[in-house]
Amino acid sequence: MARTFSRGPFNRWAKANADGYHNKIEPNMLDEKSIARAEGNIMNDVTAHEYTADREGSELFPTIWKPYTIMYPYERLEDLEPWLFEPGQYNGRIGVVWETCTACKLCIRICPNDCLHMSTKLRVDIMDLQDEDSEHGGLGGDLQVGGYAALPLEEVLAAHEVRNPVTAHTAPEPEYRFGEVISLSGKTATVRWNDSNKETIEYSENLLRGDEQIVSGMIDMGRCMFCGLCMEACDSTSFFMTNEYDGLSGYTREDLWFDASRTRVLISEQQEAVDEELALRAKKERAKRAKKAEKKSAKAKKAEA
Amino acid sequence: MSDKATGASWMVSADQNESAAKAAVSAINSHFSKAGVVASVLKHSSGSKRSYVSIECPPEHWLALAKWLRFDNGVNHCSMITGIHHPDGGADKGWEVVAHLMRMPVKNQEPGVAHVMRGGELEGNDIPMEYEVGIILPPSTTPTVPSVQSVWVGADWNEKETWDLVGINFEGHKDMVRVLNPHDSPVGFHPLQKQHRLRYDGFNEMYDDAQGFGRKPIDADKVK
Amino acid sequence: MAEGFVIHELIFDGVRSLADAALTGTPLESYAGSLAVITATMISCVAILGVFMLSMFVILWLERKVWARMMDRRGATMDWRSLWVGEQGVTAGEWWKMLPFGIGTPIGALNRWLNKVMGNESEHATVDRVGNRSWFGAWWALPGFIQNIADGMKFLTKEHMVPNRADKTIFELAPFLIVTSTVVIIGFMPFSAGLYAINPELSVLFAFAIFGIAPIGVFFAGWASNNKYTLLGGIRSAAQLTAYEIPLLITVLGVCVVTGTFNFVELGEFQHSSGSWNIFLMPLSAGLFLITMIAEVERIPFDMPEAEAELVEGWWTEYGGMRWGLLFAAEYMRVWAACIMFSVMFLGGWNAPLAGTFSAIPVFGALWSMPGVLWTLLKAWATFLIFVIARAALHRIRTDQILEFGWRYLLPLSMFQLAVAFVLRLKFFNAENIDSGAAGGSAWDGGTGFAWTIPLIITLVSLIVFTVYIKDVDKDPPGRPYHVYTTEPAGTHLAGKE
Amino acid sequence: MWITMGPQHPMTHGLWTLRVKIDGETVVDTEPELGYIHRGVEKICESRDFTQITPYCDRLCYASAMTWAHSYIYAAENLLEVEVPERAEYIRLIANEMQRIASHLMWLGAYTPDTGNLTVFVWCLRDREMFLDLMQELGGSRMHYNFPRVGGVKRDLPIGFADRARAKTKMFLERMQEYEMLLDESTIFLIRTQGVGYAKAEEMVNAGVTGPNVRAAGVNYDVRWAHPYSVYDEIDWEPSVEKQASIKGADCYDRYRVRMEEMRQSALMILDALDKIPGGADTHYSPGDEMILSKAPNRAPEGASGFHHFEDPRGESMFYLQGGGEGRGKSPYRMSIRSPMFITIPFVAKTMIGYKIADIPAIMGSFDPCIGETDR
Repeated sequence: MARTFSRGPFNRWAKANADGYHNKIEPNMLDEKSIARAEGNIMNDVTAHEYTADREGSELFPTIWKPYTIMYPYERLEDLEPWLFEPGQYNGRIGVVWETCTACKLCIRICPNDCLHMSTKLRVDIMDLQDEDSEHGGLGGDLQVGGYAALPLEEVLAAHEVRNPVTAHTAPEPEYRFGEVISLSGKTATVRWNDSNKETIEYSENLLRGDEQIVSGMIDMGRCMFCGLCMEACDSTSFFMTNEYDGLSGYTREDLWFDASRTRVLISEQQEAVDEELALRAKKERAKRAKKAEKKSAKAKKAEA
Repeated sequence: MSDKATGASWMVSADQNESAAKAAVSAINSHFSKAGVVASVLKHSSGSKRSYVSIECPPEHWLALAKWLRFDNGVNHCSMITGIHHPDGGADKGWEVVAHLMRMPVKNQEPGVAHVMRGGELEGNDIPMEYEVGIILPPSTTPTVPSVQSVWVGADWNEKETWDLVGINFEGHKDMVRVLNPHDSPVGFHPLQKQHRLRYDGFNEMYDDAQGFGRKPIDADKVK
Repeated sequence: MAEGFVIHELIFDGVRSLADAALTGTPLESYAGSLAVITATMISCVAILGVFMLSMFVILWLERKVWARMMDRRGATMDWRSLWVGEQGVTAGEWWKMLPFGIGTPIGALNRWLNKVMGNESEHATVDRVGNRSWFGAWWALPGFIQNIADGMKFLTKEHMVPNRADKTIFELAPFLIVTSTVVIIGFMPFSAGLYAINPELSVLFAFAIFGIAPIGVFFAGWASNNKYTLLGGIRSAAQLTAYEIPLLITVLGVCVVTGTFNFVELGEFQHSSGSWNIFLMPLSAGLFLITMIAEVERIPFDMPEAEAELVEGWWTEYGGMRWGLLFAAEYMRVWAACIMFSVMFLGGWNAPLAGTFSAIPVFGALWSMPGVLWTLLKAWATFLIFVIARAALHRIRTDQILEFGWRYLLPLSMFQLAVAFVLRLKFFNAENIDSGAAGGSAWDGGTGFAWTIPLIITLVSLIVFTVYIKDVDKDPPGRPYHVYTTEPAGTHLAGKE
Repeated sequence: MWITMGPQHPMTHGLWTLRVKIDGETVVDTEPELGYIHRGVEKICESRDFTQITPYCDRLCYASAMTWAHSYIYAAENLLEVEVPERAEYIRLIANEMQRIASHLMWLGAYTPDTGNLTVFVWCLRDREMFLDLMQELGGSRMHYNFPRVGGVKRDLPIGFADRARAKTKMFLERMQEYEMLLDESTIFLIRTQGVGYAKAEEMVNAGVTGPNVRAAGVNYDVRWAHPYSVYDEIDWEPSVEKQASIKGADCYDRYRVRMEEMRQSALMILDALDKIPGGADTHYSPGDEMILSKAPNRAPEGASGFHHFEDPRGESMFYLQGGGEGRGKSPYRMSIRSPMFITIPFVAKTMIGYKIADIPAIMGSFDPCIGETDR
């Protein structure tokens, strides 16, 4: 049968059909590295592979190219192209630093197919959990009437010193005793404790400020489409899309409801993000206190005048 | 961007586009002004801000206008025909049919020749142009417009889809069938009408009914 | 050449002497001869089947590897190492300890040694962590080799389903018809001058007669599955196999004419004693044989009966489990039988090339004159690579095109080749120079003393013609070939009313 | 005899049914059935605001998510009257052309198994992976990127993106010649694709078929120059066109050739845009910077409407948006999608009449069907 196409050198199509329209522009290589890559000269060097589409040689037969197939899960793409999997750039498993979440629920509002759900709980502000001598220590804000107060339970705290959260299989015991602040009078505060519903009078310096803070976010991974809008909506740095893309499967839909424990990003892993966030909050708090102080001074001046 | 061989620009320039739109509008107005057809030049409000022809057409003249556009004005491509339901649009606007047409300088080619058009060199009816035809229908349970299936073959399945989803009848359309909805959908069920809410609207997937058993679309028994 | 050890004779003599020793003086004495023949035949059948099956695993492995490599990917990843390397260093369990009487102890020792020499250290941290079972291992460990065994296990464990309203009897019969007719061919395959099950005088005719039974089974399968796709596939395969049986048989006839025998063993021996392989005498015939064989075994580009693009899996569609596995095995057995036939009929079979020259070299010569069965297998495996390359490089031909190609091109060419064979045998064959010594004869010297005169001329001429045809270019393409378009509108088409 | 190809069939490239009436091996009548994966995207988007719609538009077509999201975004910008910074336009152009290459590679990889060869399939997916990786750097996901935003893009070109993009694009330009060696040189591929599936340019345009399928028939009509919408007028490129083979129109081989030519043009566009991008391809502006994202209103007044013709890898796609929906205009009152394949598939089904059964996949595949966008 008739041969419709001429044969020629390697890019014979470009040469044989250069009829003034097709393929006038030969692919022109700009930099040497690309030329070498495209022509495959460096493929024999097993250390020079960059992309998944590369072919690889081997030490035994350097001239025989093997295809570079990544044998997941024994090999992973992160090893080859790590720049693809930076957390925050890659839309992976949703991870939240619950410690710094302010429950503004912007992420819930932006989620296209509402798969985010949150519930709040009484907690001690993380700023107060810092040591006094640390950078942002004790900036958690002071007690307010109608607000909540927390009394640290020393023995539980001591037990938590030795508790290993990674290996522990039981939920931690409550570390604080929460109650509503009825009235504040100088050094003391009247608190109605939630557990016993009795009112006692405590010294303010023993008390920490309690907040109604977000603790549990249920995320229906079965509905999540990993669009990353929640990550962008979060105006603090608490909401991440981590770079984990496996372990997101389950046998039932309930398996795909990720609660806080499965979406938690440990502070130790995201330390700098958390520090950033804490610095942000500390700045706000300092500004607030400075304003209050100057207001007070202004009031004092007015009193003098 | 211009052709390396001839130096002519590949792109249709804004002036060509503007003049072609003006010409098309004046032609339409001169032909159909008595029939109540109002054509005007509008501009895309972003990007390269090109002009397009926007036409307001009463439904009874739609077929005549379509034939004239197709056979006298070279509008050879029916891009999209869609319908909109305006339940609270007032006394005279219950439904709306929007047709997007395009004029393409496309000719049948003899074999072995590539017809390379350079946009900068096109003139007259060869200049590509976008048409947007809006047809306002009064409120009714059976909104009806004439079908242009006979004018553009491409309008066939567009009208099928519009009837299937919005429920606008195209009279004169042959073998009108459901294309996207199941064939056994209840008669008169057209999901894009506004009385149909989204399925599971206000339904808390996560806590009320996990596996989705026992869910009923809240518009199960609602038809037009 | 003198075959080193004639296994067939060994078996027969051994069994005969055993039978005589055992049966002398018993009432069965007069039957000793026939009993010995029966027993020896069964023994050699088992031996041949073993050689055939074991060597067939190699072609499955070759196909996986070479095909995948041409597609620029890794092939099957199940490795010998899968037996002992598991994730996190945990192996599949020390299964050898379950074996009774501690006979598994050496396996455990072997396992530990292999783990030591072929462990899973890797430059990737993650790979090192989990223990990369997909690692290819050392090249000599035949990576991916036991994938076929694993697949066979999978087929065995799958449920066997017969479609509702299918003709159950025929549906069950078809695979076994295909498989048995294929296995019988093996009996006629000589792996060497002395290694065959039976060697009738007309073994070529027998083999190809049985080769033609399988299409009937294919058509049975297509019809009995009660499925439109399988029906179409059965019809297609009936048409295709018929269209390609005839050129195949005529080609084989040409070979038999040149060699003057219908017997495989004599075919192989002749190519040595006459001094030239048949592929140099009849290159066109070799090409025709390969093409028609690819069509016979329904591989790409001629796998139209199970064209998975339009007919889901053709006549295989309804089969599952081990029935499908049997069909699969039968397909590859036919391929393997075709490869062995090619090596015996065209590549000199078990005869070492240039035996006279190379065997004289002291050490290398001993290696060169290794047992003929190895030469046969090497040549057959090399032949199979052609099948694999064709599968990787070519597309599927359409129905009308495949039939047109068969009837319009292959049949006349095979007829022409038959005429050429007659001319060769009658005019240029010099029977005096037949010599079955170590150096072979020179029956094709065409009067000159040089042994390869005729084969050289024919090969060169064929190469030149082939090159000219390949390089032939017409700059302005004429009308494109193979228009198939019925101008009748739908419904008014009259060929075959429904 | 009627045989039902689909909804689960190797030919369908998706989830639809082609009922074929055959007469021996000849196709006598065809009848397509669509709607198997109709998700009702238009209805869903009537209750989503303009930012939330973008990921849904990604999922319209699993083979070319980027172009569909951009198609919506341009229409939304017409509706909301947003100006886009030029650097964002360049980034969009690069992303769109990469998606075009990836989509055409997906097409070629799906087309060669239709004609019986698996090698090109694996090669195509191998090289498609390069561009999926590049777009993953931009969008963060491998297939559904959610990259464009109303008024710009989500993220600037990452550090080192330009070098990787150049190297991969050039590697791809070289490897395209391997495909052409394997396909254009294969007589079997030629006789399978040549002379089947004729379609004329004017018939196709009248029937609503656009894009490469029309350009294969000898007309280089392209929305990118007919209604310029991005910075295509500043990039060096040539609209691809293929000389049609017969007076009966363009056949499958022409459609194959024109897509190969489009891939080459797109690759050259990427290289050119990386050189011409304002601000330089190696600088990285933080997300939300006015260089890549301009302020956009999130509400559209009632009665306002915007539409935009867009050159999808499969033809001319279009979004028609009408403002004033739920939430006082936060969401469109009506979003209507023009899918090129929805109009093309019935045309192709009629094109197949008269050919053999084995031609059905060859013809259907050559028009590059994508059912995700067809059924919406």
